[in-house]
Amino acid sequence: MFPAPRHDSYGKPHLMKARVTVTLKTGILDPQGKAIEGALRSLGVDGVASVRQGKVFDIELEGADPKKAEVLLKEAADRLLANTVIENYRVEVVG
Amino acid sequence: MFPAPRHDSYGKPHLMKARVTVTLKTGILDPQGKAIEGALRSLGVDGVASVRQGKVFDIELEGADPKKAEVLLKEAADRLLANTVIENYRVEVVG
Amino acid sequence: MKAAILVFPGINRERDMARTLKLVSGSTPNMVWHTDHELPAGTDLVVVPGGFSYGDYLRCGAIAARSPIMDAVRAFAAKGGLVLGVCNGFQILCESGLLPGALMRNAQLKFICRDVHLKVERSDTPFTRGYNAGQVIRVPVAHGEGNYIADGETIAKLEGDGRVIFRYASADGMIEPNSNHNGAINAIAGIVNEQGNVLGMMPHPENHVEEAIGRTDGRGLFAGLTEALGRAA
Amino acid sequence: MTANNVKITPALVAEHGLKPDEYQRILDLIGREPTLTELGIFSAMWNEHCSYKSSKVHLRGLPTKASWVIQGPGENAGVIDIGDGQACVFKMESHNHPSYIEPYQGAATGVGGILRDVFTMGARPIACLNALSFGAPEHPKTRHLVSGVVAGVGGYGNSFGVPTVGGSVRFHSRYDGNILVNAMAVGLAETSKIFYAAASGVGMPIVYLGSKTGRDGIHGASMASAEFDDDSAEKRPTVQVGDPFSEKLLLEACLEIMEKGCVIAIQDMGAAGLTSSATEMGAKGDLGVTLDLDKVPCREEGMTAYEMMLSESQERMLMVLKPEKEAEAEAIFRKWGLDFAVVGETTPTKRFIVRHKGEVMADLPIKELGDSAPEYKRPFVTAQKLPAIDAGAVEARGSIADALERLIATPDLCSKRWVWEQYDHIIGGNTVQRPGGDAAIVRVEDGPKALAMTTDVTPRYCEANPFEGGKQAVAECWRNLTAVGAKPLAITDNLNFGNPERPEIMGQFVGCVRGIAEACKVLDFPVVSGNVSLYNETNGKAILPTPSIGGIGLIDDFTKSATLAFKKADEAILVVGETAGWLGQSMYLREICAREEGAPPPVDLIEERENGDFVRSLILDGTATAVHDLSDGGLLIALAEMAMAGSIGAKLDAPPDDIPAHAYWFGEDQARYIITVPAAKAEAVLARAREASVLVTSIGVTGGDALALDGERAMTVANLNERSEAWLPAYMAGEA
Ligand SMILES: Nc1ncnc2c1ncn2[C@@H]1O[C@H](COP(=O)(O)OP(=O)(O)O)[C@@H](O)[C@H]1O
Ligand SMILES: [Mg+2]
Repeated sequence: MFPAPRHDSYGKPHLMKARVTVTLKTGILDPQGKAIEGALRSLGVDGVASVRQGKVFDIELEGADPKKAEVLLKEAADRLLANTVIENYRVEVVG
Repeated sequence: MFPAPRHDSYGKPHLMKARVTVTLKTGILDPQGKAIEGALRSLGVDGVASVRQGKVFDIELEGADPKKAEVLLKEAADRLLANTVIENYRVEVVG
Repeated sequence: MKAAILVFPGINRERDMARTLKLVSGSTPNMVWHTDHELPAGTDLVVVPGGFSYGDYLRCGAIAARSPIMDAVRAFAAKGGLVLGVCNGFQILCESGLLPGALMRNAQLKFICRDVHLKVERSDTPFTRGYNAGQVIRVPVAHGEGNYIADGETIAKLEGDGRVIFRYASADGMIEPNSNHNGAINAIAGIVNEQGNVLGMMPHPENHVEEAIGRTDGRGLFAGLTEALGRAA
Repeated sequence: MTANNVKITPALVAEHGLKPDEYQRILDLIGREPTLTELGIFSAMWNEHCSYKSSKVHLRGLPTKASWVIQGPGENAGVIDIGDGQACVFKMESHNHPSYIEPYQGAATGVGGILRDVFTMGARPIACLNALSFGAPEHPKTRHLVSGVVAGVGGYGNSFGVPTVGGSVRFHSRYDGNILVNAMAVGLAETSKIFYAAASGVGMPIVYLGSKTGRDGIHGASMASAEFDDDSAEKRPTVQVGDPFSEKLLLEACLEIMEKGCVIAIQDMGAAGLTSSATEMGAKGDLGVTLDLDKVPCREEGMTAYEMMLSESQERMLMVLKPEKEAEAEAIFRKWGLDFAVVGETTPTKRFIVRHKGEVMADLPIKELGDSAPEYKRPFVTAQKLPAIDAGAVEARGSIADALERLIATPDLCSKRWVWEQYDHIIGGNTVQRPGGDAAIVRVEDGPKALAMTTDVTPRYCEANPFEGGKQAVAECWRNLTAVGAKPLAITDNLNFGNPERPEIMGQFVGCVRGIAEACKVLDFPVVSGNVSLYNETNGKAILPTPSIGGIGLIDDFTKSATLAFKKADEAILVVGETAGWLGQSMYLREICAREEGAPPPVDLIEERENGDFVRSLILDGTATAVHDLSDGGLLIALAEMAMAGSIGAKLDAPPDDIPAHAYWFGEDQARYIITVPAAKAEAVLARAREASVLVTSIGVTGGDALALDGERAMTVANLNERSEAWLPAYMAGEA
């Protein structure tokens, strides 16, 4: 189904770590967040005004150029990780 | 299904923002991450060595004491947001 | 009818769909693998069936929507070819941009499998000519993420253009919250694209085509398509 | 450093769950101290789960043969002949402990495991069922466990694409710390294309298929000890996570290579993963096996031989391939995106040899690994028989109407719609009878043949009298299949008990198994597969003995099957079987009188058979218009269920004078059914019954919108329905 990875990722000297965070756009209803809000209240966790749920992707990348990595990750987010109809994303290269 | 919020959250003066990030523990299989890895490769997004998927919860809290908020969020994470058998979490109060 | 059923890894209602198409139209559909770049020659109906393509990982339908075969489907649709997406198929069509909007977690956050009633809003489409406008049909749903949403503008356009084809309703055709099991905006269960040749719907008409197995309310859709394509040919 | 040559201390042996005499057995068998990997292998093979060391001697007493049995216990699943060259392959298995630790993943991987057992044999799964036992509703963990387990069962089956058509759910405080998750899978194969685990031929490639190996489910006690690794965090026993997507691909790939004739033998990797699958294939084929662990696809870095041999990563298979088909098979697996690696070969030596990084990590006699496992005749005591409770001495509490309205809303008797609506029960387009009836019916391909299936057991009966309870579980299963018009063919049994080292628990086990054996013999209903789950107890408090029975029946023409819904007004309601008013261990006694007491109803197997055969004949000739078997809650509960299903009420005659009303309406006498027949046929049916020496009594007529009893307020069907449907959703929402 998927082509095999081009290289074995183990033992690579330069694996950069990055995180893509995907969140729902404002105004888009979030049934999960809503339900969690309610559940927290039922559990007696007080003071929660609102909850919105999103996703994070922790990604290891080959190479050592953070600039390049960012371009790559934006591409990944645009093309797959986020549904830009309803979601925003943010890319961070952590090191 | 859930009790209604105690107060209307809009117009409150002190809504703190916080983020709880929940990620899978090392060694726990992440079928989602695996599928995404493969999909990125098929799309020709090069250089991705591994992907692990997690969740973020963006939470608004009443009150103005970050210490208290942190305690509250830890409780929320332990009791509901994270499944501590397979997941780790991290709490940040952003302001 | 010369139907092509797309097969993605993890799809699981392709057999149900194939059996129904054969039963109602009499002709055996082609099963088309996701890595193919072309549809079989002469295809006049593309069906994106239900299931869990790629395990529904990431987002339902997201990974399948980016398969090679979907380029061929886009081209086919652009030329006016008929495309039907059911359940995961609907999700795939939204993710691939062939239909607007998105399908979120059910409002109750649970997977729900049960019979629901649908109000057929229009009968003047190739997909619904087997029904009367306003008719109520009973078909099953089986999904965890069927809660249709889109931005206000899109919804207004869908409604204004009469592109909402099916709505969750009560047995007597009332649109009311108790019958909207997944919380979809305006109780939307199925929509068409602007040209009217691409239909996406969450319920499974293909599972209600035999009296012996339950009911036959889903048959109208496939009978209508058979007739439409028969005439066109 | 290789972790293999660790000094084997008594503490390490104990951590592996091996008793000193069991370790001695190992020393005698191999004539030297085992390596660490070998110790791990023995612990995996000789634990209760894999070796059946406490139960084996008793399981031998189960009848396992019949002319229609193709494969009895001993393979991945049982196989029965259903005619026309078709076979039904099925088994039930528990995933109790993992589901308590992590309900969603525990239940999900339980379903995944049992599906694998079925398609390993060459069958395409056509249905799943499950039997779930939870703690008391008020226990603080129960809601969370119900929610997770149900979502997990659904999550796996729905995604894999098999309809989950039946099962059972119960609540009792005795499951508070030990829930039971029993999953059953049913598949369809051609009788000429069944695949088995026995390898054949020397020098044949052994192929690893499916997902990669990780450190999932490696128990090995608190193996974190720095003795063999500093990185203790990485050794933490981890929970298995299910990947239904990969399993669906594995199914399609396996069926494809079987179809292409590539396979000599195949075995799924379940409990004890690579260890038990490899040794089983070799041992059953009288061959040795050599594995080269360097070839095993791993998900994590630096996995040791010990870890690889004990990993319980899901969605994996081991296969012996026809060498000339290797390339073809590999291409098929690659097409499905799955791992495919030749990891070993068969040898003539009857040794099990494991190599890793150029070293021999284990070298053991392959047959003895399984065959020489300890076998215990554990001491057992038979509990004293409880006295039968005289119905006349049980005071009625409140009116009959009050009792019915309460009973219908109790956790055990209420509607389980909240559960089964989370399961896709229609995928496949063959579900003739959905959940909610006596047995589910799934059409075989395009019909008209169909299979009926159900799971049953009444744990409170088993505890009160294990032998009668064992009989009853089988009888009720047989009755449920009969009630839809099926001919019951065979069962799978999943025996869940407490600690077998306690003689009273062993007594329950032995009693239940003997009861099951007795019922299977008389009803001609052999056991073809099963599973034993012991040690279901916490702090000396054991679960109720719970031998879940999964049964399969055959229907020649599914259009002639019966359902329990009342069909029309003015039909005659008949009870088949004798109503004496047995209240001991009844739901009425427990729920209305708060007494869990007395002997359970005795089961007369001959009567079961005669009454059931009579009912089936009325279904098959089209006389019976609705059929329901009688079980928990007795006559009035069953009538209410028929009324609710059909939205039609009934007018019921007064009970006979010699039975107290509450005992008549709620007694749980066995071997009974309710049927309806058109009024005009009632006399003829009664005459037929007399001729067949079957007791049939007319008790009323259908019609109206309520159950109407003399001297009671009317119980409207709508109200009963509302009460029955309300409890579980309200409870799960935190409102009940
Ligand atoms: N209670 C039982 N009754 C009959 N057969 C049983 C029982 N328990 C286990 N078996 C049989 O013993 C064999 C081993 O069972 P098990 O270890 O659960 O298989 P697997 O390793 O395939 O999961 C199977 O063939 C099974 O059918
Ligand atoms: Mg097995």
